[in-house]
Amino acid sequence: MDSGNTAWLLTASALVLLMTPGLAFFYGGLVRSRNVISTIMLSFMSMAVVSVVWILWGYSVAFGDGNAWVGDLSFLGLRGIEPGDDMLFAVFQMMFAIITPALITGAIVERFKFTTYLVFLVIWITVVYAPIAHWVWAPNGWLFEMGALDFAGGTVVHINAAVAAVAAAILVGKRRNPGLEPGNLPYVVIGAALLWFGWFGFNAGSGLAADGVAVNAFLVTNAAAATAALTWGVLSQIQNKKMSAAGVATGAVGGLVAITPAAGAVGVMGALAIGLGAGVFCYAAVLIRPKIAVDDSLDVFAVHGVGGIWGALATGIFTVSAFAGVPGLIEGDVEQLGIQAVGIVATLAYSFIATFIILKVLDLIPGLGLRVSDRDEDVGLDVAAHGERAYVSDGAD
Amino acid sequence: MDSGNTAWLLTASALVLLMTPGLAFFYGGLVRSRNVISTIMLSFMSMAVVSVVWILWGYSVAFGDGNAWVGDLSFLGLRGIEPGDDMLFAVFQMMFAIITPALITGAIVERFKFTTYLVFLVIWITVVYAPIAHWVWAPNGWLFEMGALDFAGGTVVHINAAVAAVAAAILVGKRRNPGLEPGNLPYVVIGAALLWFGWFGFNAGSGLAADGVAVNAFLVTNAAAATAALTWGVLSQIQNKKMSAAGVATGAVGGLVAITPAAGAVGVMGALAIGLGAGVFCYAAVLIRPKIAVDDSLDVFAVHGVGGIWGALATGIFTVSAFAGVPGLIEGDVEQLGIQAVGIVATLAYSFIATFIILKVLDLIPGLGLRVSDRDEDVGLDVAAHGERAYVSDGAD
Amino acid sequence: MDSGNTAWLLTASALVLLMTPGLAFFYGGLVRSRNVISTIMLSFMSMAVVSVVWILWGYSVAFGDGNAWVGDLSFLGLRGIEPGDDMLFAVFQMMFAIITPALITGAIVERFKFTTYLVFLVIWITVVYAPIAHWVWAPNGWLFEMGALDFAGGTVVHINAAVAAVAAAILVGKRRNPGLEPGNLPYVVIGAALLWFGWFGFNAGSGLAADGVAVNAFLVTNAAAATAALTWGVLSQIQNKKMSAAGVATGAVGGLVAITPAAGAVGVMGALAIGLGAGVFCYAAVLIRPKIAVDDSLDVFAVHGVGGIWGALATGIFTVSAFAGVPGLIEGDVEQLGIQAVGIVATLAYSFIATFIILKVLDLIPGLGLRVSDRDEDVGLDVAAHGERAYVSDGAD
Amino acid sequence: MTMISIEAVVRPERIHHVTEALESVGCQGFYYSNVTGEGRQRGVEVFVGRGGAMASRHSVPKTIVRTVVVDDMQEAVITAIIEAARTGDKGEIGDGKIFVTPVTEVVRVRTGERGETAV
Amino acid sequence: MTMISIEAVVRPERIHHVTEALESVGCQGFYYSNVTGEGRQRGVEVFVGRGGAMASRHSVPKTIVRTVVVDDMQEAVITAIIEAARTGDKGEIGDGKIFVTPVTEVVRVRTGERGETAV
Amino acid sequence: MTMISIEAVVRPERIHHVTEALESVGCQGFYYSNVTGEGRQRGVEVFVGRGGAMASRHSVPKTIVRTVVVDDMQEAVITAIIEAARTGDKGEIGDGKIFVTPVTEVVRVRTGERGETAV
Ligand SMILES: Nc1ncnc2c1ncn2[C@@H]1O[C@H](COP(=O)(O)OP(=O)(O)O)[C@@H](O)[C@H]1O
Ligand SMILES: Nc1ncnc2c1ncn2[C@@H]1O[C@H](COP(=O)(O)OP(=O)(O)O)[C@@H](O)[C@H]1O
Ligand SMILES: Nc1ncnc2c1ncn2[C@@H]1O[C@H](COP(=O)(O)OP(=O)(O)O)[C@@H](O)[C@H]1O
Repeated sequence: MDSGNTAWLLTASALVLLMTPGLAFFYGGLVRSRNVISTIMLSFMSMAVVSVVWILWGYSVAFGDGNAWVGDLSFLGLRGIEPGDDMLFAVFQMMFAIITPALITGAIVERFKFTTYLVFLVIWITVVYAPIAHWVWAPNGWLFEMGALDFAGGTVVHINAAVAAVAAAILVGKRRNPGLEPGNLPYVVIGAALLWFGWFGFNAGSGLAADGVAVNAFLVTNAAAATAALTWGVLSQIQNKKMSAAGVATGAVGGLVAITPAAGAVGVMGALAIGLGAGVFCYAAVLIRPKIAVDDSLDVFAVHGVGGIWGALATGIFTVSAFAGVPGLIEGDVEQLGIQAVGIVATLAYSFIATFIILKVLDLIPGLGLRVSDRDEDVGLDVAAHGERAYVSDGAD
Repeated sequence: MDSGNTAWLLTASALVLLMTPGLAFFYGGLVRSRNVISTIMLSFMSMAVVSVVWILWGYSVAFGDGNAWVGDLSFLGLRGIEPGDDMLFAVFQMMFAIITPALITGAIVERFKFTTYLVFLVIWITVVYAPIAHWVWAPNGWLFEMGALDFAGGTVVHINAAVAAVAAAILVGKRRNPGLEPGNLPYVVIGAALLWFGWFGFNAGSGLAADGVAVNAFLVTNAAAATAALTWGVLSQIQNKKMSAAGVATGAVGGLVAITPAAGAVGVMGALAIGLGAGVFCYAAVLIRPKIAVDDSLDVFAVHGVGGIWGALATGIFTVSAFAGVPGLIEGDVEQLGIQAVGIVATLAYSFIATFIILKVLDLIPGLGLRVSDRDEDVGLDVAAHGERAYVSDGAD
Repeated sequence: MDSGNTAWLLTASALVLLMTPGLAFFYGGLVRSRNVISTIMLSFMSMAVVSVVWILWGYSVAFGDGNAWVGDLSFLGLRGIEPGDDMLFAVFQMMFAIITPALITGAIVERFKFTTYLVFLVIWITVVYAPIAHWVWAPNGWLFEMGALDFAGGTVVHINAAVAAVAAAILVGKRRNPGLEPGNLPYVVIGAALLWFGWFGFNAGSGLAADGVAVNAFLVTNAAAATAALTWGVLSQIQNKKMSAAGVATGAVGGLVAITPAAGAVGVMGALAIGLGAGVFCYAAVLIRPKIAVDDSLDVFAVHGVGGIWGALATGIFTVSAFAGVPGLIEGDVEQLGIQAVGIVATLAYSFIATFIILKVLDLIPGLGLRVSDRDEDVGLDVAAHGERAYVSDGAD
Repeated sequence: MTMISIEAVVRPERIHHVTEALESVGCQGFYYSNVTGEGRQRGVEVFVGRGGAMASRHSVPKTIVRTVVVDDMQEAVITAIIEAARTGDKGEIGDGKIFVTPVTEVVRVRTGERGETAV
Repeated sequence: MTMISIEAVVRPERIHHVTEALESVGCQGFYYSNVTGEGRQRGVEVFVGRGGAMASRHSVPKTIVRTVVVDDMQEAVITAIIEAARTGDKGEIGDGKIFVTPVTEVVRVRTGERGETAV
Repeated sequence: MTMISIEAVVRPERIHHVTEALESVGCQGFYYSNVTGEGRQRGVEVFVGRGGAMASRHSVPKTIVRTVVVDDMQEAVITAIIEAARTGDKGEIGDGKIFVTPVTEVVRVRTGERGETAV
């Protein structure tokens, strides 16, 4: 083990872990105030549940030898993973597994049944996340072998979570009383800030070393986040004569999503282009979403799906041989773009279908079910599911 | 100095420093809203006061050569500590000294006199914390020589703070009007998240290198936190049909406490067991506490005491020769468990008695005293002791 | 590239980036609640705008070869900066460029026109920040060649921002209805905590290596922050019989500001002295400010100006040959103090005049202008400029 | 014709139904605010402290809504509020109360108009 | 028998005493809410801005509590509130006020009951 | 002499003007509180959700202020409030309303004084 690389990967792992509470506040700030605790808990519990699943079998299903489609059970309980680079990799990857299902929850806030969600977490990590991670990142995964580029998880994390979010939103149905405005905008901003901060670990850690690749990934990550935030802000100002803070924060996240698969493959100019695209496409998607019948409440698909797909394609466009070893469209080669498209389609299809089936089954199991009662939804899930109120400041505080 | 180790220890020091504001918000969110600032300040001022004390004489009392019981004054003002590994160690250790008395404050919120607390900080670090740190971590400390295992401060930090908290709660007496529910639950969660994040520095930094020990410590830290959070959540759901966010956050902290002494000595399966135990024992302790006459308001002993004792014993149970060089109970050796028990009892006894005497004396000194007036307590300490209100949003904002 | 140094610089860059959201909350908590979003956005948008400017031309203007006064355009778009130490330097420096104009915004909150501010950002970074950075940090900068010591940006960042803040406050005029108390004090504290945390990257990263210099810088940073916070708290307690949390947080920031130029040049005793001075001087300045006609609303000059000037002079006083290679006043040499004074005066003069001219021009351009309408100011900029409310918790939430 | 103030204490989750009902029955204006109420509904179960145990909280969040109308709208407004605020067909404990009080004068700030036309 | 509304402005830290007193005197229901008040009490000293200096804040946090009762409970309720809200034996400036206003109708949302039985 | 309660719904940004006006006209005390109001002012444009689009929010933040005074101060108080609360010379929709209601008794908690002297 090189101590410098180890130092960076430990740091990066901590940074990625922090993204999940960041997401909890980002989402928590967007819902109405009677659901802020329940929304935060959807993310926070992923830290608790997925960590355990990952250690017990998740890592093995994802990175065990297995075949082109799925790992095997050789690393159950992290058996045989010595405290060295392998264990560090398992730890770093654990943080990715934690945040991915947390991303989904943006689509189901304010009405999904909490206990069912916990069961869903266990199954989804096992049946959806781990296999797709295997496809893309395991040396014998079929997408890896095909040459799909996904430096830090554009398909595995973002497209995957986004399309699962759509499946979940369809099955759980619309909210009865969606709030008009975000309930706590400072939470949205601090959440976005923690995501931005943590994303440096996410992307610049994904090269597994403290080297030039990491430095470039760090730079392009910041560049894309900034550009997308700025783009969104400008579009918002032009269209509405006001600049939404929630919009700028969302733009930043969209840019971070889009640069994720590309962070090891593009230069800083490519990053600006990717950020610009992310700002425009995610903005448009968020505008269109309310016109669609599916209540993807916090626009998971509009940001992580659209941003993720754009990023995966953009990786095929802007990748430069000097970085990723393969030429992209701007170097005149269309092949990589095609490979990227295969990765996108496969992830979209598998994740949507598998998630749909899992939730359909959970809906039918007595005692589970996807949706809270109308009464609980009206009262708000903070009290109904968690027995708590976010802020208590009346005379009885 | 190895640059990689230095990089990690610098990072770890920053992470541990961040735990104190994390704790400030964790505690601040648990009190009623008229005391949130005063509660935050109890922790925050530890950063100010203890840093100075540590530099001037605290480090020397703890890590000066001295004898088996206490250091000497050879490093006063960090004299002779060159900017290298020694200074890095002094910095890293400073962050531990900062958070330990801050932990105590959970027992005395909403009624302790702030100025007296500042004096207490100075004395307690000198008379209680530094000696115990010397016993356990100085090469000639008597517990160190006896072979007590305390990787990152289960006894020095947690048991120590917890029993001091009990002494303080006894002497300051019960609150007049304890609130029913936490005043700001999102603060509790963000506090817990920052603690979890910072704890990677706390535990994975305690090996003082970016190596396999650090990687293992990082993994087991996350594993125990997650398991304990999950355990608490499940117990809470079973007993009350609702899953308390404050409970899950507390469970995570309990797991982090319990793994602290063990982080360099156990494997990931041991960590799951330790986390499970922490979840169960801390949950039970928090349930029992209200039945006890001592108003340890925010359950410092139930979490840091019970979790710390369990962790210290569990270190004797689950330690594996491969990591710590000594066998634990699971490897058939009962001796380490006995040594751990000695460390626990010595810390409990010394810290309780010494803290009790310090506070008793402070109570008698004219102009000091432990408790605010009834009127100040009723009005809330934010206004009474700090001249401030946490949130101002009436027409006059 | 040394992997350990790289690991630390990546971490430090992330830490410095986090300071800007930290500042956003620090400032956001100090304004009245109808302007919290707009205040946060002033800082947050600096991340978006300055990142892009820095990549496109800012870095080149600051660190391109050029002459003694300004860089050239050789690094436009970071052309020719390979993913190695140079790129890492560009990234690290980018974070400094981001936070500097954000600091200015404390003087113009609650009434400055947001769109004009965005234009101002672009111009100010180019015309004011980049040249001053060149003077001080480029190997051929005139202040660098003169031997001015500014380890981490006392002049470039703090004095520069502070005097620009005064110019901006003069031109934009006073607030119509300044609030009496901070609107959200916990935000002030969490902001200060994130600043403190991030400042470890700011200062201990500025030696560009994970070595003894970094360790010393880390230690003195913490020492000065703690001492200044404590000093402020004690002064506040003596004068008012209450200890202001906003004051203690401000004290910490003042100490961090003051140690910034000195972090690579002084020992821990010097740091305590610098922190003490920062506490006293900034406290006095904040007391005096309301008596001055300029509405530097959040005391940018009182903290960053006074603290920065004190720090720059203190560097000339307390620098020890062992660290910085040059003797300070305490080693009997007055020369360095004189050089420091030149740096201060040059920065004060240039930044004030240039900022004044820039804003004067922006004020005259039709469609821009510095100040919002009276109506918008009364209603609050959150709704007027951003179409958002920070907290929504009425029945319509 | 005299004017009256009609104030209702309702469940927070019903406030939208109530305001819609008020609009549809022709109320010119109203305002609402969150309060804490105690009545026959003996509170809700909430977690205390660190979430080890639950306790019953006597007081519950309620929303008050107030509208000033002319006398002869009293019955229409009351009926509208009842329909919008009641839980289910039979109602549940905690559904709230309506209080009617006399108003002797109403002034529109903008125009200075008085009485009925100002309502 | 007519009905009245009794509203009291009290110190926030006394609200629990007041609500207990109301319960013990037989009030069927009430609600309370935080407000900002100004009266003879000339405010509190608070830190301004970054905490360099203090200023006197005219307005102070108060809590209002309101209960609607039948006429003949007026004196009992007033006495109960005074006892619970007063600071010490002699009271202090800022202890608050009680306002009694007529109520012409009370309706229970749940049942539609009117008048006294609905209180 | 009888006592009355004067309650005004005003724009939050005018509350300071209003409280100053009340003081200058000789009001002994008052309190105010933030509420959400709906009237002729058809709301404000706000961003919804993640800030892609704006929607009109019917309800707008308002502040209510209430003071209890003796009868013969009615006109002075109303005039003072109108002047302080009105936007510009002509006023704008949303400037608010004033409601006057009878008060039958006032009690000062501190002293137990009743009626006019307690106001
Ligand atoms: N006499 C009263 N005066 C003021 N508020 C009341 C009164 N009675 C009830 N309320 C308010 O109405 C709410 C609902 O009353 P409750 O007695 O629970 O309902 P119900 O009449 O349906 O049994 C209470 O929480 C309280 O805030
Ligand atoms: N005439 C009034 N109308 C409305 N509220 C009042 C009136 N007088 C006092 N109050 C309220 O009661 C609170 C206490 O009044 P204050 O004059 O300070 O107490 P005291 O009557 O004991 O001297 C004030 O803060 C104010 O909110
Ligand atoms: N009849 C009413 N009863 C209660 N509140 C009212 C009434 N009419 C108006 N209001 C309050 O006054 C505010 C201003 O009223 P609005 O109709 O917008 O102003 P204007 O009278 O100037 O047109 C509203 O938001 C509402 O809260």
